[in-house]
Amino acid sequence: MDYATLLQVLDTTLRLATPLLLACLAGLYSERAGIFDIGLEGKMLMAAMSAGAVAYLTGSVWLGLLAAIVGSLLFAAVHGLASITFRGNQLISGVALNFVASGITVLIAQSLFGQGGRTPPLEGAARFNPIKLPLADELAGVPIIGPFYAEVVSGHTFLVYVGLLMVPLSWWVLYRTRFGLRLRAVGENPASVDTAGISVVRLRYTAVAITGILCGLAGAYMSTGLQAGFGKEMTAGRGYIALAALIFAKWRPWYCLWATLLFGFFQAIALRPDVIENTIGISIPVPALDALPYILTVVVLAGLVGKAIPPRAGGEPYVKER
Amino acid sequence: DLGGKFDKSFNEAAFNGAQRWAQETGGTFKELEMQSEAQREQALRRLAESGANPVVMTGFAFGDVLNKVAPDFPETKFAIVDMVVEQPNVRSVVFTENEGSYLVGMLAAQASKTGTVGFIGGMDIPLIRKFACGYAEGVKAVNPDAKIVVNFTGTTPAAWNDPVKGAELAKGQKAQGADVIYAAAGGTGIGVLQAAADEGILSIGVDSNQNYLHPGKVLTSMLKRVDNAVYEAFKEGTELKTGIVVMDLKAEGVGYALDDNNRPLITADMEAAVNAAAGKIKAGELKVHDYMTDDSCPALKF
Amino acid sequence: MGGGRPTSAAPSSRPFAIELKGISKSFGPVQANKDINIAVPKGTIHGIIGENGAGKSTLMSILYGFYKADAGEIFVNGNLTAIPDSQSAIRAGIGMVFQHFKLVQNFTVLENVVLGAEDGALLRPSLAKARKSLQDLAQEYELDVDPDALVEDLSVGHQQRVEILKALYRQAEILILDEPTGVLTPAEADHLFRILKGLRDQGKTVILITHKLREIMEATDNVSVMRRGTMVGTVKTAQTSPEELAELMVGRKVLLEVEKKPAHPGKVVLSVQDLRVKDEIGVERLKGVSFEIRAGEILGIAGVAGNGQSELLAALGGIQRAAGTVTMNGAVLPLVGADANGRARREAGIGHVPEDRQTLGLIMDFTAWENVAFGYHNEPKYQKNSLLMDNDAIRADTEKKMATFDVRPPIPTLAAKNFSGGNQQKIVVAREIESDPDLLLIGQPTRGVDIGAIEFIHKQIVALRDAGKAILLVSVELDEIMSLSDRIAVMFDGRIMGFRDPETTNERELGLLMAGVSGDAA
Amino acid sequence: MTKLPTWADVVLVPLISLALAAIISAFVLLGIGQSPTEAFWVMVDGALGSAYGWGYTLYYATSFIFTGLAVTVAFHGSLFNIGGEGQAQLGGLGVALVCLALPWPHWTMALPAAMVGAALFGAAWAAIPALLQAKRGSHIVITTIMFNYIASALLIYLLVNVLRPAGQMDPATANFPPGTHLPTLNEIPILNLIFTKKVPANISLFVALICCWLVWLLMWRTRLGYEIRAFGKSEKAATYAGISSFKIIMIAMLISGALSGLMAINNVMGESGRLVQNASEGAGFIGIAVALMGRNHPLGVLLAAILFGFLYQGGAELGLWTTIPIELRTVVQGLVILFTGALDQMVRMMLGVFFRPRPQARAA
Ligand SMILES: Nc1ncnc2c1ncn2[C@@H]1O[C@H](COP(=O)(O)OP(=O)(O)OP(=O)(O)O)[C@@H](O)[C@H]1O
Ligand SMILES: Nc1ncnc2c1ncn2[C@@H]1O[C@H](COP(=O)(O)OP(=O)(O)OP(=O)(O)O)[C@@H](O)[C@H]1O
Ligand SMILES: [Mg+2]
Ligand SMILES: [Mg+2]
Repeated sequence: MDYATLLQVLDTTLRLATPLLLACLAGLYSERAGIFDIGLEGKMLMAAMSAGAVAYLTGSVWLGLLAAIVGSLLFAAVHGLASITFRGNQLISGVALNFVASGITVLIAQSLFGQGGRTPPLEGAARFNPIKLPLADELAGVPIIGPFYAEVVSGHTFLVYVGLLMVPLSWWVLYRTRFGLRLRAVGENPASVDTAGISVVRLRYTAVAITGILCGLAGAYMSTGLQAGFGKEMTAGRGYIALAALIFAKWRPWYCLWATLLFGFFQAIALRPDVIENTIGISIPVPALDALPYILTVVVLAGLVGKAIPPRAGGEPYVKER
Repeated sequence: DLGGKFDKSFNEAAFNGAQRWAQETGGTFKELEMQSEAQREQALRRLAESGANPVVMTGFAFGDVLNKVAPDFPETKFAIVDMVVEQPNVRSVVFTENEGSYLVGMLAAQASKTGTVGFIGGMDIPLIRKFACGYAEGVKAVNPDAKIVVNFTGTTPAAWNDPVKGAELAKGQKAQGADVIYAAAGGTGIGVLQAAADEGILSIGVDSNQNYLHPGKVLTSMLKRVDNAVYEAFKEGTELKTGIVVMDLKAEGVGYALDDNNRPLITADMEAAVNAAAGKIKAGELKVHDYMTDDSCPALKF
Repeated sequence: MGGGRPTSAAPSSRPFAIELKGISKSFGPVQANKDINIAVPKGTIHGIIGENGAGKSTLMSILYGFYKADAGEIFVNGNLTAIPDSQSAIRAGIGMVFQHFKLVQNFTVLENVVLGAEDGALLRPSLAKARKSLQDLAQEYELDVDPDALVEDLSVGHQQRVEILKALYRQAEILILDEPTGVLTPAEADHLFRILKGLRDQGKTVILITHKLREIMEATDNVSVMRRGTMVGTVKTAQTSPEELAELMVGRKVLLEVEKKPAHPGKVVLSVQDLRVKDEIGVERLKGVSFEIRAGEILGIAGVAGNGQSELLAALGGIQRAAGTVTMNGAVLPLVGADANGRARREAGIGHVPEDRQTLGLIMDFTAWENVAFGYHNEPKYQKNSLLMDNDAIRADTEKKMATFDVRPPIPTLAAKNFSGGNQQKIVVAREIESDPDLLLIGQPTRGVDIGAIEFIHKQIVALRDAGKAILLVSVELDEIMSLSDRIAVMFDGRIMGFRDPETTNERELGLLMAGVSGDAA
Repeated sequence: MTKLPTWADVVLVPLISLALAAIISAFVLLGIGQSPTEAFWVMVDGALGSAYGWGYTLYYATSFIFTGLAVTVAFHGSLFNIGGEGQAQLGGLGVALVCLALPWPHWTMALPAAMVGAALFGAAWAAIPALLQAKRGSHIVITTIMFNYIASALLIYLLVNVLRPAGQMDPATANFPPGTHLPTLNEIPILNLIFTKKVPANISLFVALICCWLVWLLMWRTRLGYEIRAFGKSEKAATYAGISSFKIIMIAMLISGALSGLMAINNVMGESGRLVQNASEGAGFIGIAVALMGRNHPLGVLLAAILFGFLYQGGAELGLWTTIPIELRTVVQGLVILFTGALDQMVRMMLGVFFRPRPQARAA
């Protein structure tokens, strides 16, 4: 594989890793607070549709982004209601909401645009356009680093950079702020938070809301950054891969970045079987490449890459009085 | 087919044909979209059951199912596009996509500045290789040294509807030097055309006229008049003549699109060269190889 | 430490730190607190005693805002104060150390202390400030712990210190401790009482919940007694006696003597040599235990909770992997591998009443009859044929057992969770005793069980012994050990400190052994 | 919270959950400018209005019984098997291999062999997640989801590269030999008086009914079922009773996988007569809803499967005769799962108000 191809693959990697990263960080907040969320997928889908539809109707991608966050928050609120207020089964709630999202996005898009559940293509200010980072052109001539900066780092859409910035931000929030301390505590032992005079319910709702916002960004990126419009089922299991990445990352922000970049890389090379064939000399069937992230997840879960210990109170509703 | 009615391409063409018939005659038609492979049979039976006649389906994937269903409804006439089904009450419509692709291939080679052009196919099946092969021959006819980069989006019907992958493949092909990319990939093509427009290179649409999607950035579209096939079938109604119908260049079943959107991109020289070739093909002087006849392609290695 | 201040000062002459009026609280059908009134004078140590389930923890949790009372009023320092949540309690100057600690295991001590009492949105300044004041508190009250240690690495005693530090860091003027000594050795308990007295001398108020009359007499100024959700009365410690308190607690004169004839030990039934157990994280919980039990004798194991008794029962019951040699009726029992399980032990003739009936001994969602078959579901008498179980036979058997053991209500189809604690215990005991084991392992047989049931269960145990069976009895209640056992072994820190004859030993001697101080084992 | 009487818990709660799901669905329809009443009648008429409709409803219900039972068995062992979809796909592979292996002379011989193939392949696909759960504590929910994706990739590879006959364009196996054709309801004497036209519901329906009965026997009449339920209620207590957690996790998941796999005799062998891509069409996921609705009891599963068969067939009819997109049925399914499985507590709380015992006068 020559350097240019490598850069091309890495460029794709970053693009494809971004929705995973945003969703993975979204899951991080929820699960760190003790609420399992299988419904990342559904929230992303809802957000992608809302963003695509509103951006098209208003011509403003920013309003689209807002709509994405609202749509995703709506689902987050139902999940919160089911798992925090009514102490229901968090897994089931997540699965159910994924079903609902999968159907309702098509229903809404179809009733708005009549294009088979797709939103019309977005143009100009209705979508996020690539941003050229400062000095990209000037540095392009510098050997090795220059092309890397110009091709891989520069030239992505706004939300890619937001995703990358969310990593240090999340680390800082989690480990350097009062809110982060409480969030981590409520996922480990909600009773400790409760007896310290902090409302478990409020804290968990806050976490679930942050999850909603980040899923909103992830979904908006899908339809207004990565693509120009919403298409049926366009998240294609990314919510689940993000969950797997979260486990891989052992619920830590920086590891989330590496894990999602790794999964993004797998998706990128799955798009380029020719590159793989040229590099390693054997042709790997495309379905095998497609399945690679999932196989990797199982390997990770099997503990072959070190045991991942989830937040201790994860998945359990907080019940004081039986 | 699974790409969906609004793929702006194959299925949309079929739908437009039906609609044209409905508008002209005031007739009504039922349309059904497949969600999965397993539904095809139920959908066909249900339509035939409800008294619909004729029943028109687009896509080779119906072939097997139709073979089963057609005998159960001898009174109903069926038409299938892109597949040959030998039943007494079935009309099979096939197109010479190789010829249309040859023409757009010539345009691509003439428009290309880098000498490298791309092809992005949907599902990797002989039918799509037929597109690719005709395209390659057209390209080579203009520029024997041209490089042709070929990718397929997948091996399942999902490949017809994966714009993300289409866009990424287009970007990858651009990195390999391609500056004109032909997308024969149903709904996936939307992503290809979008990416090409974003990256500032040219693209070629397929089936329907897709020039309008990105005016000035789509070089042309290879037209496959599925709409005509559907329209004809509906028009004939219950009197539908069965057997195999070949829609070739001569019958205006295939062609290339020229309209205001791409007018500035096609020079008079280009147009003249292509029209000359088209004339030869119609006259039988020029034979474009059909991949499906021998599963091989002289101009391209898969 | 300054000299203790005189306890004779009349409480009524000073304002009350806490006054509860008419507090009631129900959990579903269980009324845990009924119209409770209590007043705690400022600057005193106030004891609360009562049997298991009397409602002590519930009452204190209401005071701390953890539960909401159904009715009643709370006065703090004479002011009517609404305490809807713990935040309000903390603001009112109340701190609580729960029976089950509320610490985040994988946080450091510092993080646990700061949690909920941060100074601002950023963490670092808070942590720095807390580090400083922890140092001060440690000096003032003999409460040193490493601020950077992870809580999960600390001993229970140290974890308790963290809980106390948490309260003090929040400037609690009123400190509630719920059964703080249940998990402590006598020496640690003494240390704790010194700390509490120190706090009192600083003018703080302490509420201390305990079962142990000795501790009440030693450490408190006043004591309130609860029984079955009601407040029976409050007395000055100096003016009461353990006997009087016991009578208030239970509602009648307590007679914990068990009538039993002298034992006639026969052949050795169980022989344990150098038994060792490690827990999941590799800590050795049982460090080489050896003993024998003969037919027709009860061996009682005394000790502070958490010194290896549970692991001993679990290892013998086949629930826990162990190393060493155990022979039962001459045959060696496997201690690891697939054959070391509860079913194999039952087949070897070992019955097992586990310490924790709710999580081990019963399936709470199963019916009584399903629970009667639990562990014995492979018995031939419960099978219809080689494929199907004979549910009718199990139900019939259950009715019989319920009658013999006076389980109320005698309804085999009632779910286990719908029986009261005492009756749940009776179901387990009935199942294990009626299976006619050669050896009965029985842990905390009367925990949470009322007096009538205690007497009944004790009688059954003695009857089983008289029928020539061997019994291993584990209990934290020294009285129970003393009155039931034919021989007593005292455990401390995973070892047996010594064997004693109940006829010739006394609580003092056993207490020393339980604290690890001993003549013959050290 | 007030405890409800058993009958209310078993009958009233699911019914009210269902009603809530229906109400919300109606609002969704109103929201997208469609008529809920029209949708309802199209669904009822298309799914239940004719023997033809019933033929489809029962066909789908058959699949859902299998997957619903699969979820049920695992659920009793407190294992949340979301992998029914992948297991059903593999079951299809098993059926296809068996059916294509021999020129079967008659379905009575092919069916048992295909059932073995389906069950074995389905169970095998459940075995690895089960093993990982039992040995390493890897969360079965995530592993089974992953195995769904892996199954789909594996099947695509096999259908495209291995099992596809030369010259065929769509990824599918060859047609099974005629001797593997299972009698459909219109081909069974007596029943053919009702089902006069060709319907897809076939003899597998009766296999499914027998499986209901067998699962009931297993769970409530055998030692194994007793152990699975005990383990599911309390893993700790189960070890006390000498029930091996490894054994139970493995067996429960293998049975569950086998039941999911068995579904393939209905759709692959009974209906399409060849293995196509994504033959299970989400039935594995619907099994979750069916089991939840059916309160994890075979009888409940049977009723819920018929309900979902109705929803599925009715949904298909919506796609045919109205402009309501077929995705409505995904929404309805999701809502049913949400209300029965996750918001059941809310329904109970609502009902609790009516069942609250009268407050007794307390002596002051
Ligand atoms: N969270 C709860 N939910 C339901 N019931 C509870 C809860 N907590 C306590 N109870 C019940 O309330 C009653 C009183 O319990 P509480 O814990 O106050 O007793 P206690 O006096 O502290 O007993 P112990 O000495 O065993 O700690 C018991 O019957 C108990 O089962
Ligand atoms: N569904 C029910 N059906 C019948 N009785 C019930 C049901 N639920 C609870 N009970 C009864 O309510 C009472 C509540 O239990 P609780 O723990 O308060 O009993 P208790 O007085 O502490 O008895 P014990 O001293 O034996 O523990 C029990 O007598 C129990 O049998
Ligand atoms: Mg208590
Ligand atoms: Mg009780």
